[in-house]
Parts: sequence; structure tokens; C-alpha cells
Amino acid sequence: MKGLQTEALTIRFGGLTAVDGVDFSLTPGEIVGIIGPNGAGKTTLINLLAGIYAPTSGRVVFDGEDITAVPAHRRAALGIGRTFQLIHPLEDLTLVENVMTGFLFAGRRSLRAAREAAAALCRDLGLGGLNRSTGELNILETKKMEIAKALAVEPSVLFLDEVMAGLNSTETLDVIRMVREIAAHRNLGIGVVEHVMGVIKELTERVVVLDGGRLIAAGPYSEVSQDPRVVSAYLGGSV
Amino acid sequence: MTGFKRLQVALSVAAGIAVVALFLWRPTAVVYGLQRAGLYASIALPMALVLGIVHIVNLAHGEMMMVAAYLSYAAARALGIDPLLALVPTTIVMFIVGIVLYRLTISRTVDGPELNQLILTFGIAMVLGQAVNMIATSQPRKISLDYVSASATVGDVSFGVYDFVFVALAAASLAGLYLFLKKTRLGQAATAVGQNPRGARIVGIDVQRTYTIVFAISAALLGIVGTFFMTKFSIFPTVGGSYTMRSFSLVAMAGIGNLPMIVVSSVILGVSEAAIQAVPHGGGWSPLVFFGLIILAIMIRSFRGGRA
Amino acid sequence: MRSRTLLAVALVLVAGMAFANGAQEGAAEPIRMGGVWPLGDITGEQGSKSAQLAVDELNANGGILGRPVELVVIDSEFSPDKGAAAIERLATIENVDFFIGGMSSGVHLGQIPALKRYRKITMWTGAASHLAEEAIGPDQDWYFHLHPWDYNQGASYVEGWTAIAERYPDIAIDRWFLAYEEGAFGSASFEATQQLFSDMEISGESFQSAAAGGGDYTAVLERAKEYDPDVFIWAGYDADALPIMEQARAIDFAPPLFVGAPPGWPASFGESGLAEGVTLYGMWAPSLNSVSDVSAHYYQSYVSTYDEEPATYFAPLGYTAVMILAQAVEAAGSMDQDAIIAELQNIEYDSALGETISFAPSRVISNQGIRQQKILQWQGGEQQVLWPFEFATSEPEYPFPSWDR
Amino acid sequence: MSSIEQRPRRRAPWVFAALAALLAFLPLVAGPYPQTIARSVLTYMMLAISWDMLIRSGQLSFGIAGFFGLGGYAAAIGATYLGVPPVLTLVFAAVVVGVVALLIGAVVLRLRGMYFAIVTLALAEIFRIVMHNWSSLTGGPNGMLLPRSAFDGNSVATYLMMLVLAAVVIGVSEWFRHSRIHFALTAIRDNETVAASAGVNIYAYLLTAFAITSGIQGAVGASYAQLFGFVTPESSFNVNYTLIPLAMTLLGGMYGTWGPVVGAVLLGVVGEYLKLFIPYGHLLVYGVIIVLVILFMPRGIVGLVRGHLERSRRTTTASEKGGAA
Repeated sequence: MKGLQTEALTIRFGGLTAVDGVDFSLTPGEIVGIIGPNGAGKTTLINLLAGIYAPTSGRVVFDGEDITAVPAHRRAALGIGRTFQLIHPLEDLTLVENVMTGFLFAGRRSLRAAREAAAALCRDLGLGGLNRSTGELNILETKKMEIAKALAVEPSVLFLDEVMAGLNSTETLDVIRMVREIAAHRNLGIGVVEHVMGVIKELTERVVVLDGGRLIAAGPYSEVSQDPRVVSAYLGGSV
Repeated sequence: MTGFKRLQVALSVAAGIAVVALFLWRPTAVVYGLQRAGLYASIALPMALVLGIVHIVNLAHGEMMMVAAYLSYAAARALGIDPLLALVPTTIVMFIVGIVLYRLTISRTVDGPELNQLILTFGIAMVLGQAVNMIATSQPRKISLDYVSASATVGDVSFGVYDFVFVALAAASLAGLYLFLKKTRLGQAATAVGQNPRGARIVGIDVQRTYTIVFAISAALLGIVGTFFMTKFSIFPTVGGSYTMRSFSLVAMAGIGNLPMIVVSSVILGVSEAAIQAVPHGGGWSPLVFFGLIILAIMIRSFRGGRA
Repeated sequence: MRSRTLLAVALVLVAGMAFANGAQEGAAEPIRMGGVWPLGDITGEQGSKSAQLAVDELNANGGILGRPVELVVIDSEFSPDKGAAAIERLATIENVDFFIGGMSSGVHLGQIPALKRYRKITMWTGAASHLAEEAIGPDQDWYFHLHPWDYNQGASYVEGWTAIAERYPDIAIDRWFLAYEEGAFGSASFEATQQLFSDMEISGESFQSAAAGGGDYTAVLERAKEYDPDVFIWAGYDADALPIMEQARAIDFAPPLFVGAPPGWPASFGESGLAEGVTLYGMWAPSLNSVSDVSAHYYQSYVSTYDEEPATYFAPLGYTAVMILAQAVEAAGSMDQDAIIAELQNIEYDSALGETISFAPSRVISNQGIRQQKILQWQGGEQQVLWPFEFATSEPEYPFPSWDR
Repeated sequence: MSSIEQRPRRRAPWVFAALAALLAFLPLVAGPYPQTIARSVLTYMMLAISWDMLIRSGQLSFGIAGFFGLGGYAAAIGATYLGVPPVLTLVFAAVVVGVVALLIGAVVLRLRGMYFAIVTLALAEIFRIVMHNWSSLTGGPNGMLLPRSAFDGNSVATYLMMLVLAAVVIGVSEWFRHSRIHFALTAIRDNETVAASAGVNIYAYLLTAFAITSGIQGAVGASYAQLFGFVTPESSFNVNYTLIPLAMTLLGGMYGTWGPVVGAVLLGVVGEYLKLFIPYGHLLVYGVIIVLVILFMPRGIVGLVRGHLERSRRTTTASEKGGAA
């Protein structure tokens, strides 16, 4: 079975259960929204899927194989890409070198091939000035670089953790268009974490809702947004 | 976090059991171990303070103590007074030395790479050591003091009791620092700066001023420790170096920013060293115990607590 | 921009090397001695100053062979590679005729390969380790070693103590306890003592010297007290001296003979009341002034020139090294190396250390000078010589006074 | 724009290589004393480069002296008991120390920052204590003499030996700089999570870097033992072999081959000249120089030069772009 599935995925930090028995799946070609109030466990879930954290219990299955014990760097090589909520450019590397790392390590390409592939990918995403340091990039360019880095592992599933945060409306539209294109051309499964509900509505076919680490609802955005549990979770979070 | 707490408790209990066992076998080893622990802790606490709040590994730590010791020695010599009477002026001078050192040098490296502070303090250590060497020569100095040989006899065992001043000093330092950090505005500000300098700056704390004062307090504490040190030990220009490394090791063993654990770590190390020295011909291996325990403690913590 | 900076750096370096080479011009006239000591340490500082004192004296009396004498001193920084570099520089840039100096064995081991390349006459004042002797090897007639080897020292203690016990029947020397610092210095002393005093009862225990970051001797002292020796010896450094006494007092340990064997003593040790009756090993003390005119002469000129007392025997050794060479060159009548070596091998030099120095083969090398340490005792704040009896300045104080004195 | 920044970069290596070659061969004609100094500079230079190679991953080692001393002992033991020929002891020591580092690294490379630093320092002490106490093998506190030294101590030959070793170390460092290792280590230093997410096997790369740099330190220790013909616990594990290379690297500039090279040449040569002018107290001046350079050149000398280059480049690009940002 293609794509990524989890079974009763759970992680505890001390007394806190950050992700609690979550069953989640993402198949190539679909875009899924992952939403929930602050602290719901969205980023933790991505970190579990990407192998940054090892779960306390539960399983992660990728393309039919159990990868629960597979470390992060091998998951990247298998084809799980992700961006970071707090942007972490590799500041001692240039723009193109940042993008190269995925091709180099996850893709096991040679230096020259990786550089060419990274340059091509940047061009596709409309990024120029490849030898600039990351400090010279504006916010839109930085976000695009983050997406390019995630794409450089040549993923079959990709997680975008609040890539729209901090962008103005024109820039947001630009990125939405980009994500659509990526999904269409590369046949990826994309998981989108976003706070701006407009983006979720615009981009996704279905959403999952997390609250307190549990998956409380799943389905098309239009349905889920009416779900009383979801509404109370969001209200409860803000009160 | 709780794993870490549990580890702390376990370590403390283990230390306690070991101490009792040793006491039954060789009571004086416990006495000397605790005295040694007092010395270690009282020198390491000021370093822990600076490392925890200003985030600087001060490689000139031991040399600052050495300078303080020479100050008290010079005062005692020149005025013919007991060196302990020089405690107050030395402490004040060291406080000022701390301010000057921080303002003149360390504060200017805050923007550079972090490691620069390490090398800067290495340079300062060299300057202090060499300057003292030029002024006072490498010949060790020690004032002969009757009370240093004060002893107590229990049954037929005589042992030195003067070194308990280091135990008292460590306890007083810990208590004083605890009160300072928890109960005073300045101390609370310092704690905040230590945890999150950027955040502290946003809420209006003058970070540089806080760093200066914390560094100066550490220097002043070294003034006190240095004075007591010179009553008990010979002083010479390189006497501080090994205490820099020892303090650094203790701070790493305790966990950065954890002052009470410094005392526990000191007791573990001091008593273990005394224990191995109580074994005939064990003396040569006692540094192995010291460094071995430090590696062990750090490794155990890394397995229990994961990576910080 | 970048290459220009690099070019500038290169130019500075080239200029520096050229400058270094230029210094050798016009060096033909004076007789040049090259000295290497750890100048940051009191031993090297005073040793080099004493050598300079000797050079100044020679020049005031018309130099050697009518030629002025020059002393070039380079710091060994207590490091083998710096010490070796100093030898190279003295040999090739400064073009010295003789090498003198020396303190630590570790530094000397690093210098030996360079010394053996140049084979200039070398008058060494330090390095007691037998390993250094092995590194020099046999048949090196240019190499003269003033300082006793570690085994010479050990043997002289056996001889000295036996002689003392014979002359003073009260003094018992059957049971020994050696507290030795765990470094090369202390361990070598312990091993040598064990071998040499093999027919006596010997126990020992190591401690970490204050010089190496230690300073707590209670464990060793307690063991010594339990052992209850006739003779207690500690072999450590000057930094250990007073704290050992204080800690011995704290546990009420007062053996009949309390012996210290550090290479030097701390400033103002004699002022302490605890010093009284402490026996020690050494090669020189100001009290020798009363039995040796050379010593008295050396002492007075040192004090009047530098306004301080020589605090270590490495100071008179530095003076001695220069003076022995001067006497040999005068006797040879030329700077011919073979002639000078021949003179040195037959020399009898009355030294500031009391003894008349002559050279003879030791275990490995051809030219070993002094073979004895002296046995001295702190009395009334001064070091008095007990043995060899020919230099004795006082009678032994025995037994060591109890602590409730 | 990219052509503007490419051109000086292309030319610089040639200028640099020519200068380096000139400097490297200068001591050959200058006589034994400059050769001795140069050997010592090369020794510290290699230690500095190897330390820098590991810090490129963000891992701060205080254990240089430990592996250096261990290498010296490996050479001495190999030569004495196994009859390894002098020059081959360098390779022997590199392998022995590299394997030891591999085993140790497998356990301690889960540590980071201060904790890793202190454990490497403690390990160096443990090596020293073991060599000190294992008298039957190592001669204990007295140390041991090597049966035969490389090229019988011939000054030119040993200098060339050091030069070749240094060329190898510089070569390895440049290989680190220009291969995928560079990207792996830089990514790990900047952010491990990001690095792992890009497929970097952090543990494997750290272990490789730790073993290789420790192996280099071991080989340098062996060369030192060969140059001076002996090892002792106190001199072979001297903490200066940790601190001085560190200071040299920071003065020259971190994260590259040429920073440590420049720093080592400068501090090595300055240190030697200072003591000719100020025999008593030159170390004080040395300390003052370290303090001043750190205060006024926080990114090291190479960093300072780079900064100048970058600023001039930035002003050109900014004027070309006309303030597009």
C-alpha cells in the first residue's frame, strides 16, 4: 500500500501525552490538512512521521513497510519530506547549497549532480540568486527555499508546517499556487499544517483535526468545520 | 525532566549510602572526603553561577582565585595581620576586578562566535598567571598558621578539623546564591536573563548590567575562596589551573545551571577520592575515579534524559 | 585584497628569517655560552642569573684567554620542543661555543637529539632521570653532567644515613616510610630508595603534589603514622612543604626523623615554627658560606647584584657551570675542543656547593660530576649541613620534636 | 553577478598555493633553527586543522592532547615491542588512535556542546593516568625512549617528513571542505534536525569525523615522539597541546583549512621571536596578544579578510541592484 499510515501512534514526554493514539494516513496525490489549536500536537505528529521522535507506542507504516524504528535520515531517503514551523535555514550554506543537501544525502547524488538538480528545482520554484547567503533572502524566498529543501529529498509524501505564516496575501496566493503545482506535477501526498483556515479550505480535499494529542475529527473541511467537537476545541483553546 | 529529577534523587541516595558504608570502614576517609567536597564545591559554585547565567566557560576561573589568594597573602605580609582579616578587602577588590574584566573584555565578545569567549578567558588566564609570576616569581608561598593544624581526637583517631571551613563556605555560598537568585529582584532578573536573554531584554532587563554584576559576584566569591585557600595551601602562579578544570568538570557533572547538584557532585567525587586513597597504593588511581565518575554521570544523564 | 594581505604576511616572515640570519655576523671575537633554562620558574630564573653573575665576574677580570665572554639565555618554557629549538638557535644562529643550563628531565630528553647533532661541549646543571642518561648514551665525551643522576642521589642517601647512624648511635634508621609525589620525580626517588635500601624495612605511598593540583596529604600521612617508621621521607615539591607539616601536625604524626626531599623550599619556610628539626636533602644552603669561601663569595655577589637570596641549588649550579668551563679553557690555553675536553676530564674545581668537582664515568656516560646530595636540617630557621661531615655546619637535632612543643 | 564573485575565488588558490609552497620550502634553505621552529609550527598547525575539522560539525573537543599523547605512546610501544619502523609508526599510531576514537566515539558522540567537550577532556586525562600507571608497558611516570628515531634525527629529512604529513592533513581537510562531508558537517552544525530531515546520517558523519581527526592527532603525536625520541606522561599529554591549537584556530579563523594554518604560523613564529626580545615575561605579552586579537578580530584573521572581501562585494552588488531589497 502506497503512502504513509500510522496506527495508534502515541508519544509521551514525561507526564504529557503530546500525541495520543492517532491513526492517520496520507496517500500520494492527495492534499490533507492537519489542523487544531495551539499545542494540539500537529508539529509533534510531523516529527513522529519524519522520525525526529521515536513514538512511545504505535506504528508508522510507509509504502507497506513498518518504519517505526527507522531513523530520520533514512526516512528522508525513503521519501518523507518536511518543512519546519520555525524556519531553520542552514545559515553557513548558500541558498543553492541548502537545497543541495537533500539531493546529496537522501538522494545519494554526486556533488555536481546535486548542485544541478538543486539549481533546476530553484528555477522551477522561481528562486534566483542561487549563491546568496540565506541571510540575504526575503521572507517569501526563505519560505520557497524551505519547500525546495523538502522537495530535494524527492519525497512521495511531504509535510508543510505553517509555510504560509508571516506571508502577506499576495505571497500566500503565490505559495498556494506553488503547492498545487507541486501536488499536480509530482504526484505527492501533501500534509498541510496551517492556522489560516482559508488556506486549508482552498488547498485540501480532507482535513484531520487534533486536540490535546487526539484525533477528534476527519473529513472534508466543509463538514469538519461544522463538527461541534472541533468548534469547541477551537473555542476552548481561545477561552 | 522528571527522569532527570529521579536521577538526581538516585544519585543523592547512592552518595549517602556510600558515605555511610565508608564511614563504618574508615571514618577519617569520610571526614576528609567531605572536607575535600567542601573545597571543590566552594570553588565550583562561582563558576556554575557564571556558566548558568552569563553562559561563559571562564578558563581564567582558577587564575582569578589565585590572584585573590595572592592579594590576601600580600595584605597579610605587608600589614602583618592574619590573612583571614584580608577577607573583606580582597573580596571587594575582586568584585571590582570582576567588573573591570567583564566590561573591558568579555562584554566585547558577546557578538562574536561563542568560542571566542573561551579563548579570551584563556588569554586572560595566561596574562594573570604570567603577571603574578613576574611580580612574585614561581616560588610557592605559604604563611604558617597555627589554627590550620587544629585537630580533634575521637577515640584514638586524630584528624584535622580546619578544612570544615570549606564545607561551611560551600554551604554559605549555596545558601547565599539561592537567596540571591530567588529572593532579590536582581537575582530574579539574573535568572531570567540566564534562561532567555532575548526575552529578558524585551521585558526591559539590562542584560549587560546583569551579566556584569553576576560576573563580579562570582569574582567576589573567588575572593573569599582564594583567601581561605591560601591559609591551607601553598600558592604559586599556576596553582589555579587545575581548579579551573575541576570546577568545569563538576559543573558539567551537575548539569549546567543546577547549583545544588554541584554540592552533591562534589560530595560524590570528594568521598570517592578519599575512599580510593584509603586503599593502600590507591592514590595513583584517584584521578581516574574523578574523571571516570564525571564521564559516567554525563553519559547516564544523556541516556536517561535524552539530548537537551 | 586577500592576496595582498597574504603577501604582506609572507614578507614579514621572510624579513624575520633574514634578520635572524643576520645576527650571526661579527660574533667571532667573544667566547659565547648558550644557556637554556625554564626562565618562568625560580630554578631557571636564578640559575641563569647566577650564570650571568659568573660571566660578569670573568669579564671584570679580563675574560677568558683575554677574550670577553658572552652569555645568551633562551627560555625553555618547560617544554621539550621549545627547549630543543633553543639549542638549535644557540648552535646555528648564535654560534655559541658551549651549552649550559638545564633543570627538568622532560625538557632535556627533547634537547638530547639536537645536542648530539652539534656535539659542542655541554655542561648540564639539571636532569636527574636515568632515562636522560640512556638517551645520551656512552662515549659522548663532549657531554658533562653536573647534577647527580637519580640513582646517585639514592646511593648518597644510603651512604649518608649509614654514616650518620654510625656516628650517632641514638639515631635509628631501620624502618622507612616514603611519601612520594606520583610524577616522575617522586616515583623515581621511591624506586631508587627501594632498590638501595633493600635490606631495610621500607614502605611507601604516593600522593598528588600541590604542584600537580593536589595538596591533601592526610591519607598518606595516616598510613605513615600507622606504619610508625624511624624515618619518614616525603619526596614532593616546594609547594608541598608547609602544608605537609601542618597536616602532619593535625593528625599528630611526629616521626623521629622527618625528612623532606623537594628540589627547592618555599619562600620563608624557615620562619615557620614547624620547620624546626626537619631534615632535608639538597646540594647547597647559605650556611655553607661558613665552610666554603667560594660559596660565601658567590652568595655575597648574588645578593648584592640581585637584591635577593639564592633560593635553590640550581642557582649556584649555574654559576658553577660557567666557572668550570672558564677554568678548563684557561688551562687548555685555546678554544680547541679536544684540549678543553681533556682539561675538563682532569679538572678539580672548588665549587660553591662545597665539594671539589671532578668528572668520571657513571653508569652510561663518560663525564659525571657531582654524585652526592647533602643531608641538611632546618635549625633556627636556617638549613644546616649534617652530612657529608667535612661540610657539616651543625649537629643533628634528634629526635624530631613532638608537636606539643 | 555570479561572475564577479567567482573570479577572485578562482585566482586565490593559486596565489595561496604558490605562497604556501614558498613558505614551506623556505626553512629548507634557512638552516636547522628555522627548521626546528617550522617543525613545531607544523605540529601545532596539524593539531589546529584537525580540531577545526571536527568543530565544523559543531562538536567542541578538548581532547586533542589526549589523542596526541596516545599517538606518541602508540608509536613508542609499536616501535619498542612490535618493531614498527620509525616512519611507519605515524601510520600505526593514526590507525590505533583512530580505532580507539571510533570505539569511544560510538558511545560519547550522543553528547553535545559542553558535555561532549568535558568528556573529551576527561578522556584525555584518563589516557594520561593509564599511561602513567601502566608501568610495565609504558615505563610509568618516567616515560620511555624510542629505540630509533626517524631519519636518525636529520634536520632536513625530519622537516620534510613533517611537511609531507602536513600536506596530507591539509589535503584531508580540503577534502572535507570540498566533498559531501562539508555539507554534512555544516548542516549538522547549523541544525541537526534539518540535517537529518535532508537525509544526513548524523551519527555516521560525526563518528567518521571524530575518528579521522583523532587519527590525525595520533599521527602528529607519533611524529612528535619521533622528533624528540621519547614520551612521558607529563610532556606527551600536556594540556598546551589542546589549548594552543585552539587559540591558533580562533585567531586564524574557524571552519576552514587556512584559518588554522595562518593562526599557527603567526602564533608559532611570534611566540618564538617574542622570547628573544623579552626573555623574562614573553608569555605575558603572548597572552596580551591573544586577548587583543580576540577583542579586535573576533572572526579571526582569515575571517577579517573574508569580511573585507564580502563587504566590498556586497557594495558592488548593492549598487548594481540599486537597492532592490
